[in-house]
Amino acid sequence: MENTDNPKILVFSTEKISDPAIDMAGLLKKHYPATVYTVNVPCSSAIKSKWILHAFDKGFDGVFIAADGTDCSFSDTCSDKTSKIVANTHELMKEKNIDPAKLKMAAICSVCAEAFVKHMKSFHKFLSESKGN
Amino acid sequence: MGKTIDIIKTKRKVSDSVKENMKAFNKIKRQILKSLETEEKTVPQIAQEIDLPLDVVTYHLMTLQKYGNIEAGEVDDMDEFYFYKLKK
Amino acid sequence: MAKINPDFAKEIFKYGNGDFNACYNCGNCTAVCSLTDEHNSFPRKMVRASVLGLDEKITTSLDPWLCYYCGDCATTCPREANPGELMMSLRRWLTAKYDWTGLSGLLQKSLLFSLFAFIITAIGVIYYSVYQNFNVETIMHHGHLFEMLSIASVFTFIILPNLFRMWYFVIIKPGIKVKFITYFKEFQDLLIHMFTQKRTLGCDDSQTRWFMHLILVFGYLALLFTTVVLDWFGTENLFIILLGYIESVVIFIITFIFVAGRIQKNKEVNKFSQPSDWFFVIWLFLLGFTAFIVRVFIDLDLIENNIWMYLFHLIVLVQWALIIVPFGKWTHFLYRSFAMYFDKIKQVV
Amino acid sequence: MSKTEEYDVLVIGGGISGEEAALNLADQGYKVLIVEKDLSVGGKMIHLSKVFPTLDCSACITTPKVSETARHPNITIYTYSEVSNIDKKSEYDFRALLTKHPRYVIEDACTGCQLCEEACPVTVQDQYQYDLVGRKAVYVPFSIANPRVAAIDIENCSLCGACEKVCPADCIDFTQEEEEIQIKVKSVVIATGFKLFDPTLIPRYGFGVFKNVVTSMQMERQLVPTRPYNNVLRPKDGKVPDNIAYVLCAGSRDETVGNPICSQVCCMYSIKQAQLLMGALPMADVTIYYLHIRSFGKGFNEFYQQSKDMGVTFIKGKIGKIEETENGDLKLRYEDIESGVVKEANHDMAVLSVGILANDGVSSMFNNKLELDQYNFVEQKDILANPAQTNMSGVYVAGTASGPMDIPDSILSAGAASAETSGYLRGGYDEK
Amino acid sequence: MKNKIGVYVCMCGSNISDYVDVDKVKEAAEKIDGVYVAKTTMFACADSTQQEIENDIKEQKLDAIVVASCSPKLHLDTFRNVAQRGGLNPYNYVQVNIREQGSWAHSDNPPLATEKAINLVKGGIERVKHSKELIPIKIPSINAVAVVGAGIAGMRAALELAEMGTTVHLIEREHFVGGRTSQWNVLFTTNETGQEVVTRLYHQINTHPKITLYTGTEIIGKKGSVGEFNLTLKIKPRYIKPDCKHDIKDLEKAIAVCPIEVDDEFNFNITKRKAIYKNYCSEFPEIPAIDCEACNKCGECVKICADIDLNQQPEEVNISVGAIQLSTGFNPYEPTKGEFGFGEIDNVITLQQFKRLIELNEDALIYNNKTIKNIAYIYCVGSRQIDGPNKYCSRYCCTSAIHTAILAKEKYSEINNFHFNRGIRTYGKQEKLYHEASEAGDIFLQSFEEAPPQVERAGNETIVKINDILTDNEELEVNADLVVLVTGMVPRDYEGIVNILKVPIGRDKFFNEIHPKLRPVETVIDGVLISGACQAPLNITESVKSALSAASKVNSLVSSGEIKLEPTMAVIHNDKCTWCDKCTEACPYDAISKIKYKDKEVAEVSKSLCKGCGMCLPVCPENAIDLIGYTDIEMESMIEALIY
Repeated sequence: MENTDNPKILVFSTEKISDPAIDMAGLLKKHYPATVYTVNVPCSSAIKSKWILHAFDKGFDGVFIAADGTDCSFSDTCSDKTSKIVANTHELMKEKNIDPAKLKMAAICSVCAEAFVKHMKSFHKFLSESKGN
Repeated sequence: MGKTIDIIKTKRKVSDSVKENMKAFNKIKRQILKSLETEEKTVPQIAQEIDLPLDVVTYHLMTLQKYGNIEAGEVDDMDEFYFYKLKK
Repeated sequence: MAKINPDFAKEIFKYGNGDFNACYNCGNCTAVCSLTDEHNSFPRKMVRASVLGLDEKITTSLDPWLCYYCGDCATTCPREANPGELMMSLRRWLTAKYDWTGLSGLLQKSLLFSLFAFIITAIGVIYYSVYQNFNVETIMHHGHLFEMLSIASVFTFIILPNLFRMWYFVIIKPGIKVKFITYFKEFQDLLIHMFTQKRTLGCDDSQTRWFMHLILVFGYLALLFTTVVLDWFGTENLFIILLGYIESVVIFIITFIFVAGRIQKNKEVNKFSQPSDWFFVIWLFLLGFTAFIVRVFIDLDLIENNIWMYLFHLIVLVQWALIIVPFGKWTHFLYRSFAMYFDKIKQVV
Repeated sequence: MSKTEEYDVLVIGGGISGEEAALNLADQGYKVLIVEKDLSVGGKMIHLSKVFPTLDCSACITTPKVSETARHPNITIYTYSEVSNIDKKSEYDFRALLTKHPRYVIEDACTGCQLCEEACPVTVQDQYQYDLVGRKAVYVPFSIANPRVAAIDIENCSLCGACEKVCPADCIDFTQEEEEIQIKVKSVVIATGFKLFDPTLIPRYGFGVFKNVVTSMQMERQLVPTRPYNNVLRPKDGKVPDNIAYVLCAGSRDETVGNPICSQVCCMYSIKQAQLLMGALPMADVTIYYLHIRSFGKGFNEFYQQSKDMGVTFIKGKIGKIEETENGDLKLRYEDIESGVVKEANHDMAVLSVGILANDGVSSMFNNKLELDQYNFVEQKDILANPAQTNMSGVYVAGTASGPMDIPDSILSAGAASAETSGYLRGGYDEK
Repeated sequence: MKNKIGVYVCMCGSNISDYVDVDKVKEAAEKIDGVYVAKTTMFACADSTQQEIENDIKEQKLDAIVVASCSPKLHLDTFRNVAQRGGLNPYNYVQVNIREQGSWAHSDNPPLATEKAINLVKGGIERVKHSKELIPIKIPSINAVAVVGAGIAGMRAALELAEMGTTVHLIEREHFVGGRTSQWNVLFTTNETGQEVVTRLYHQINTHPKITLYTGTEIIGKKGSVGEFNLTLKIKPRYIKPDCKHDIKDLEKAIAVCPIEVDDEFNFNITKRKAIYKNYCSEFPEIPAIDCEACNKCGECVKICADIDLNQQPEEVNISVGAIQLSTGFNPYEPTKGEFGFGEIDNVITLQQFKRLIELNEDALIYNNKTIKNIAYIYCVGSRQIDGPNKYCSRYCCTSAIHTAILAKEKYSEINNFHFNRGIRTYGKQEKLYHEASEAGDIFLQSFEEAPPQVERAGNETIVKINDILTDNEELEVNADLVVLVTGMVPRDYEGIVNILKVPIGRDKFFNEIHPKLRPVETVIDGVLISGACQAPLNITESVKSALSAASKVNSLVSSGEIKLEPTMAVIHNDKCTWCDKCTEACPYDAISKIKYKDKEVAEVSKSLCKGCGMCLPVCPENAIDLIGYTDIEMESMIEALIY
């Protein structure tokens, strides 16, 4: 059952903005790799680096943060804060010898189903290529 | 609790159409089930065998399916008709 | 490129009931019509052309003649736009259009003008008989001469040019190239349609209508032949006399049924009768009826003392020959047959 | 006759509009009685497959609303009951008489185990599957019915008593009789919904004669998970259809059948069904014969475009007549408006997209004092500013009782009815 | 740790089970430690299944449940209620989304969809194992609402809310109420004019003690959230004293003497108005206003009316409300220059301008000094665009154009109407109008969407050409004296309000509701509701319905005086906290403060201020902050479960 070549991606989505977009992708039957797993958080600037590292540690090949961007209903500082988290985590990943490119972030608005699918496809492709090497 | 059916029987009469309808249904039901005893069949095959109009067979067959007497199997080579079989 | 002319519809209203503006172009009428096929899809196209005022399209079209008004389109039209009645109106309009004299249009649009024409002809006949001192023999003799003369002249000066115009509109104007020989090859079609109207049979439930129509046509033509050629009123030949009686009875009975139908409005085709429709059936009825009575009077030797009977017949006859035949509904008989003929030719091309 | 029950609001009809209105009012603290004439609440919507334009499943939206309504402490529901008469005594005082039909099953005791159904020897057409299959004389209406309990169709019952013998809960009770209940309410919401056009009124479409001509509701049932057949099949011979035609405006926008108005939903539900059919039967062709596509609501036009992209064929032209060929296929005759030529097309199944008509008997409940419009829908007296207001103060209308509308519009209209009712009731309190 | 967990795998009819092998999912779930019951079900949300779960909880003494079904956005509350009815804490429940993010997203690959579903369910089980019993936060709510926009929807909502007992602040950006409705003359179905409807509503609003009307007012600031929004309003000066007692005639004279003329927006710029103005004579509020942008303060008007005060200054007012209802309405689509000759050919106008033109021209229809006979209406301008961004249908325009054409014909019997459309959409009872117009002789011409009609100038004439699909696609033309562009709806410029309230916007640029059927007037921002044409193109009746519907929801929300909120909030582990102050910087709500704990200083989170965004979490260098519901153990065990 376990398909080791098929990279697994963990997506952090946000309840009110990016998760509805991911739902919409399903609703519109826009397909993306089935090894994409989504975990919900209230806001993308609430993600701890610890969780991301944990995911890599346990075997995820890539982590994607579907950020609120400027749509965030909590604060307009969300984008900056999320970027900071990503930057910090990149540092920590380098320390652990994980390719920082395996952590990606992009703003996904509440109707950006198509954008999400595109991101997933290209990220998945990137990860399978790097896995092959 | 007593048998309330006896009470209503004193007040109501069963109409002839209900009786006839029941008889007809049970007859067709027996015919369809018998026809499927030997092998699984499609609606046109059953209809031809028991000599009944296609839509009558479809209606009764689907009713039998609904009540779990029979089930649908594979579709034929032309992807046109399903085979139906008795449900064990 | 065609210019839309919203005033055209108002012109068509003058030729019949005008609900057709309500059309929302669903095409139901064309689809339910049992006479339509891939080559001839009507009546919606004609409705559309009437709404938009594309009169070119109508003049060059044979569609109105191909319709026998079974009424299916009207009873099922979701907007109750009555396409069948429009086709009828267009036939009337086309009759006027083909007529080079312009009288047809005037007669059809204006009841007043029609009545005026009828009265003038009646006065003419009466004036003539006064002039002849009510001499039965002369009048009857001249009446017979008039029959022959009018047939010849109406045919030559009115009907033939009008048919020619029709041909010009439907074949030449649209630029259809027809080989000369084709006209001969398909000529039998013209005769078949003219005498049998077999196309009506394509309409649903109209066997009786077709049959009655057929009998009427033959009855009429036969009576025409019997009176004009065989000189029914003058002959002593028992066979001819009997023949004339039968023909005239057939005519007035069938037309009586037709009139009754128009009064009852029991069929879709009868719902919106125009004056020209009434004139046609009533005059045909009168023609048969008066001819019958005239011959009865002759046989009973009453005609001498009852010249008024013949005069009545003569008035009807003159009106028929000078008004209804060249300009009225009678022309449908020819235009329709020619339309079938031209349609066949077009399809062959 | 028993004592009079009192509520704040009587909601007539337990479909989506009635439920929405009732929930809104109950949430504001009013006591609401819903009277539903059918065996289950949920109205028409509960029988639909997926709904446009979001394509989420209808049951997934209705059933939670149904159970929320059923469980709400401020809401009482009488199913299988009818309002026979409403008399307005004065403002805030309506007296209504209800008739509660006997189910011959004790509602509270029935567990919906369906053993009685197994035992019943009678089979008649199942109205909840729109006659496509049979049901028994004793039956649970449908699997997601609420209440999910059995009822006996006494007209078709053979009085054999088999159900009573097998019932483990002893809940069959043939002694039940029609019950009359008097109620007193302060206000009434009419949410009686609509009825579907009966296509036998258009004989040239052959519905009822040609079995492969079905109504859109029958097709809808074929597309739901609790469908009558094991797949989408032709009712005539059980064949898998591969060329399906939709006949739009069947009974709408048609003066000759007495319904000149547009039913507002047929275009969209047909497009939706076409999309669902393409999912259920990937090889099938679907053709929609239309006059005008009315995809006017939020996201509707996009949905229409999507169906074109998926390969649904759209042909402008009303179907004039339908004929059956030997193998049960259908020949549809129409004028292809875009080419102006009359054409005939063969399809193996035709779906009549039937329209929405006003339900009967709405005004007679109010002793004919309630005004109807020219199409027999409830007249909206002040349609611009108070869209739920009828000609009787204190009586409001929700959903399709006032005219054709789709589900989102019905829900909004129910919201409006509840707001206007609430405003009216509030006025009553202020007076006291 | 929960160890008697119930797992329910929903087939969602066949939505899920068509692609995900639900039996496999159930079997996998059964094998996991702590799972006590695992079942599949046709519809988890159906009443009978809810009952079954409830019974399971009671009879089997379950301590947590997992439902694998659709998106939690649809049914989270449904099942939390089930849990509660069964006697569980509603937060010992996790919903796993195997439909939108499972069967539907991966219908192209059923085996992998099944594998993903299994892993997601595992994750859900791990998460629920560590779930805590939580109690929702209750916050007080002010029984007051701000209704933004005093068009028909806003006015109607305000009235109904006030009737239901809620205090209403009705906020209108313009100096006058009525919005678009006041610009329409005779309206379809009732034959009332828009101004009459507005007048009727205004009088009720004006006398209602619970409604405060603010005109010339915009929201410029917002603090707080549902239950208590503190809004800052900016009121533009009207330059006329509010208690103006002057005879209306004086004010009319003042208008007459004003030397400044600007385009009259009320008449869609087909006429001019003065800097001191009233749009129509019975407009409300009754006193005129001075357009501060146009006025040069020459003082002519002051000489006539002493109640005019050109020294008035903008005012700021603060109000507190429990909820906000937006009904900011629409703008007619503005055609681009050259679109069907607009702005280039002088007799091309919009439908809205035409409506005003009819109202202003009493006896004969004259435009640009020319008597109009032939009018060409071009439909779908700015809607159903092939190249442009507006893919949607504007819903009201077909009916509106036909209705206007009928009115025009009634008023000026000589005119001819030509409708160049793409398929008439007079849905519902509006079909009657279409019928009426056709019978009256209006001509309808239809084009393909890709081949719209052409408007050309030939000498002195304006020609409209179309390839009419109703006439064999033949090219037809009309010599039009007036071309009316039937322009659709676009949302009214709302940038300010969007920036302040963060209302979500859909792909059609209108405000977006949560779900068109389940929650059609609510937005993802708690306490902010939408209604009327700011949500989607709607006609008047439909706008009012949605306004009333929203009013009903608002009333249920704020009238009880208490709002329940999710207990999701940050908590500080005092032992770990070293008070570095980083979290206070990160918190956008000032919810974190310093307190003494034992012998050190630690941070503390205020329950009423924390919104549970979690922004403080990642900044803590000691990892001393957890978000309830998203604790490290919950998140990490779930992530771990997803991978195996």
